[in-house]
Amino acid sequence: MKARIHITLKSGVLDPQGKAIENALSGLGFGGIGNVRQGKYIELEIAEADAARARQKLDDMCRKLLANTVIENYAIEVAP
Amino acid sequence: MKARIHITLKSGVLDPQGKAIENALSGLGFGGIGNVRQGKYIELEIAEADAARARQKLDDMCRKLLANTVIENYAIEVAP
Amino acid sequence: MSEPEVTPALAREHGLTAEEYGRILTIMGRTPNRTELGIFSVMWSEHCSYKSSRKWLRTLPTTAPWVIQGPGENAGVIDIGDGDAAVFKIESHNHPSFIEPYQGAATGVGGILRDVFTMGARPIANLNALRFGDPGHPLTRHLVGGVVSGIGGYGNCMGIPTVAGECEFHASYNGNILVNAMTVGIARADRIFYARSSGPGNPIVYVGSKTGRDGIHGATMASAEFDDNSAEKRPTVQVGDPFTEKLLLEACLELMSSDAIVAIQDMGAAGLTSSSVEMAARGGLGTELDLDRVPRRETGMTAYEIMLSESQERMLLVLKPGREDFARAVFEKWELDFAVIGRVTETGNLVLKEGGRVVAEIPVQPLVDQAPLYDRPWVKTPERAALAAADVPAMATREALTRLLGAPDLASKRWIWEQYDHLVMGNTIVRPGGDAAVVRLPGGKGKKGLAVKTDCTPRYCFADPKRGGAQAVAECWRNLVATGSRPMAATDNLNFANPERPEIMGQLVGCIEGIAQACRALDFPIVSGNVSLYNETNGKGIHPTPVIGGVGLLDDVADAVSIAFEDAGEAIVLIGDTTGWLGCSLYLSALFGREDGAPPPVDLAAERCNGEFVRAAIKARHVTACHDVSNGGLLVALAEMALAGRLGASLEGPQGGVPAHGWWFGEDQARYLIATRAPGEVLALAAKAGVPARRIGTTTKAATLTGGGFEPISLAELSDAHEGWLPSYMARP
Amino acid sequence: MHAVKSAIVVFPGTNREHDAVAALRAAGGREPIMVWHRESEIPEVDLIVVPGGFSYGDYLRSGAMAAHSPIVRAIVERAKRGVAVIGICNGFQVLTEAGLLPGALMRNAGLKFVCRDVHLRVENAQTVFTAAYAQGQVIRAPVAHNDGNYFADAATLERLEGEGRVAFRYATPEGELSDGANPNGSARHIAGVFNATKTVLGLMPHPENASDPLHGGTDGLGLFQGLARALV
Ligand SMILES: Nc1ncnc2c1ncn2[C@@H]1O[C@H](COP(=O)(O)OP(=O)(O)O)[C@@H](O)[C@H]1O
Ligand SMILES: [Mg+2]
Repeated sequence: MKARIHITLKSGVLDPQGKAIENALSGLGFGGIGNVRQGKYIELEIAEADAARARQKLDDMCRKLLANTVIENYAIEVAP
Repeated sequence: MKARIHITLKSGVLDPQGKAIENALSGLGFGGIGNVRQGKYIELEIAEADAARARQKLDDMCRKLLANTVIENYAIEVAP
Repeated sequence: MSEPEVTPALAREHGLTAEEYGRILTIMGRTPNRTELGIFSVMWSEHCSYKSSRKWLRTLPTTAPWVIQGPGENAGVIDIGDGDAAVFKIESHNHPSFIEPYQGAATGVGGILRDVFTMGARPIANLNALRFGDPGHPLTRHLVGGVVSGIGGYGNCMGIPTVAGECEFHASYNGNILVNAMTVGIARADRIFYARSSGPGNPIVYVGSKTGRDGIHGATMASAEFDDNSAEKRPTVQVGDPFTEKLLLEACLELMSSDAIVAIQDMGAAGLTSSSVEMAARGGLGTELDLDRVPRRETGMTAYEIMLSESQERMLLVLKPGREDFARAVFEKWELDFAVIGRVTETGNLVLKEGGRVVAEIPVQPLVDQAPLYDRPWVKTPERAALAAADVPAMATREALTRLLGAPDLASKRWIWEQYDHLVMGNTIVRPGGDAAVVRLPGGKGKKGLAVKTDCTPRYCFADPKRGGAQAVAECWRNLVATGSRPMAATDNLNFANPERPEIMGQLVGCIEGIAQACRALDFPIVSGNVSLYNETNGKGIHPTPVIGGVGLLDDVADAVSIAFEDAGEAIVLIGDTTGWLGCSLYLSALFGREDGAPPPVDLAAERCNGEFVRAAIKARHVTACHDVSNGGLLVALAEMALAGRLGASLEGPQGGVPAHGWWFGEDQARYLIATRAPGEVLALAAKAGVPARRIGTTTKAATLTGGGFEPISLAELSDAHEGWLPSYMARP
Repeated sequence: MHAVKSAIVVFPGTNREHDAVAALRAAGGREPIMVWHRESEIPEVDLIVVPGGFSYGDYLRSGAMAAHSPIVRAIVERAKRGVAVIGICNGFQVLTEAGLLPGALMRNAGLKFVCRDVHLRVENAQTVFTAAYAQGQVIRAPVAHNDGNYFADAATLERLEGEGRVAFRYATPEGELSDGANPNGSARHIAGVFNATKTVLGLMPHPENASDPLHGGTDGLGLFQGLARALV
């Protein structure tokens, strides 16, 4: 089963990369852009037929490795 | 309007990060994980009421700055 | 799977001329299949065969008693005493860096590192010579940012300090930037590894990353001119994996400490093809590869793709028989792929098998020896008349100096080198920012060190290729001397436009002539190098840019000096003759937008004599700071010494009837500025040696440049101009 | 005479282990024992060093993959028993990822790798790591990192301050705190922190690269000499 994981900085944690993108965009003449935040996106395949069990495993993987919960949130999607 | 952009490496392009994550997960005892690919995820707000026009602008931004189309693909979602 | 039929048209698509294709038919005695055609095309590309430049490269001096290995191997090797050897080479990654600056530059660093460690050397220093377009060109900022972070990204992760280089801007590079990377490594002189196959039956082993469809036709791309369609060639850019390369480095060096390896070669441009063919050719042998055993990361790859892939971080080894398991254990420890993919044969043929079937068979010797060699027509660059100082407008000294120090070519490149880990390994003794950098040999045993620097002044090369070629060598040599080192040998990266144009070929011929002459006169042999041609877009070529990378030896790094003034009250002495040569100077180009006039003459006897004097004075500890005088002239060099040491100077005015602008900003060669506490002794020794030397001032506590017949200039103001330009340029969106 | 016994942990991608060896040698310690990451046991030593580099390429997040290797579990065990542990640069990132030290090291505020000399104010000279320095002393050492921007939530920062657990702060040569002197945007200019018992130190700068007169300064050597003295 395919899974998609989004890892984003917690709100309240400064995101210099997002800020830099915002500045660069406005420098390029793109107006009206705000609140840019940059995160990570991970796609993977997991050999697990049961969606709930897959989600459970992915949650474990996020907490143990993929996200640093001091500064990051994560969101998991599974698509059979 | 809110927009979400996913930037991923083109298929066939080496993804050292994805490969390393895959190895690390299996080292942690998570079995059955494959095809891990890491990409970027950008959230932003765009002052544009018309979805088509927003999409057009975002496409321009991706080609000009956010993605390097030599090696990356991008996907845009807008949510009013 | 059906392979496209090989036709003259397909050969043309592969960059082969009709004549070259005819030669292939003769060698093969039949029509080659597509895989065979692909192999010929990459082996006969400009990049691999040097077909336009080979004839002229042969005229370079490449030998000296201390040269262990000259050009022709993965890197050059020189003897630096005590059983130690220095191994170094420079390589270009120009086209890929233009297309994808981060990855292009990063993989350029990865490639040159492999060239050096494949010879058994541990890399100890990286350098980079960069040339970008006009700062006002819309692509320049983006390219600078990407290239610099790519170079840093790779070298920093590898843990090799990037300690020196150069970075200039000129409109001739607008469509063709230059990214030349150099690596210097250290090995034991009796433990050098070569890419020469031997022992029929010996196993051929593949190690490193898996093979993907990366950069297929990269080598031919590097030999092709750009046009507006080059976007279509884009997927040929590869992504670097410095972490895997670090493991590969450690694994190779570990295996090299055993006796298991017969031959080893990195898979660089043209990947498995060039590595397997070149190893076989050097040993006069054949090779049989079973492509089914090549580790790969994509499915459905054809023989053609496997042979032409330029996936990074891979090596090909020939092992002693029976040492496979031992070697495998080393690579498995480092978590790298290891596969026996073939064996050395006596047939003299390259034989490729798939599913037990032969899919390609090419005789190795003709593939290599009958590679085309062109004597391309060339015309000599017309000589320019010398420009009299009176024909050069004067500008107030203070304004001229401030503007020069803030001009893109002279502005501090701190913004660049601070993104490079230039301290890792703990052996960086003279850091970037002065002349050459100095690195101590690793291991904490001895006191020995190497001075390293790259140099070239394309402005001069364009005006007078021969003089410019000689000047590049002289300036590099001088930069090594200025740290107190003895220049030992050099590597060269010849970057030119389309050699099929006779005036470009004339530049190449002229530059090589000048380089050869200077290297001979200075006992500074060329031991390795690289040629990058076709740096041209829509008929607009780059300035000829033969970059010289030099290595000098210090017996004791504690003797090294930097450019920074150390103390107030020291005498400032100018070594060498000053005529006030402003033709082709940076003063003229940066302040007046003019590139006319002949470049300064290069008197190699004076270079040698002045340089030997300076080195002896440093060795005798008479010198507390030393800087060669080059781009921008005397006052620029002096200001750089003052800024680096945060000390001022009080100066004498122009001497010998030279007009002020010529005196302060002229670019006469063979000159150095030194600071000394023993001016009497230094001047007396110089007189005895017949070296022109005169005291031109004294260092001061006050942070200003005073006297000299110009309005006092504060260092703070100069520092703002010098340090400010690049960061503020890069900060603009 | 007993000299300090140390172990230096080497991960794939570690690259400043020899720099640490040289500094420990210069400080008069015993020849350090190099411990490969695959080993699950650490020899009985007085000091464990997690050196700089790019463990596992720093892919995903700096230090994240190394933090989950078996050897780090052994380090955590040892740290709990009071053995001194120092994490330098990537080592600091590993120790925060492993939870031995609070907070996280984010991408530098300038978004670029930064290698340059910085000045550090010694904030607590009462520990085994900083005993050779005076309280408030300013020392010079280089940084070389991409991700050195120290972050912790406000409560954690308050606790660190209150418990004297800020080891070093980026400062001007005169010891003033200013944004210009902060190379990476770290919260409260923090360059290094201790654990609660002050037996574990993590810091971004490289004292080991300021430990030899030929480095242009030896301010960093004090840290290793202090340890050598304090731990025997
Ligand atoms: N791309 C670069 N990478 C590293 N160091 C650089 C780079 N560009 C310039 N430098 C450093 O800046 C200093 C001045 O460079 P340059 O003007 O080329 O010196 P010179 O005039 O002596 O040839 C040197 O120490 C050089 O190594
Ligand atoms: Mg110089």
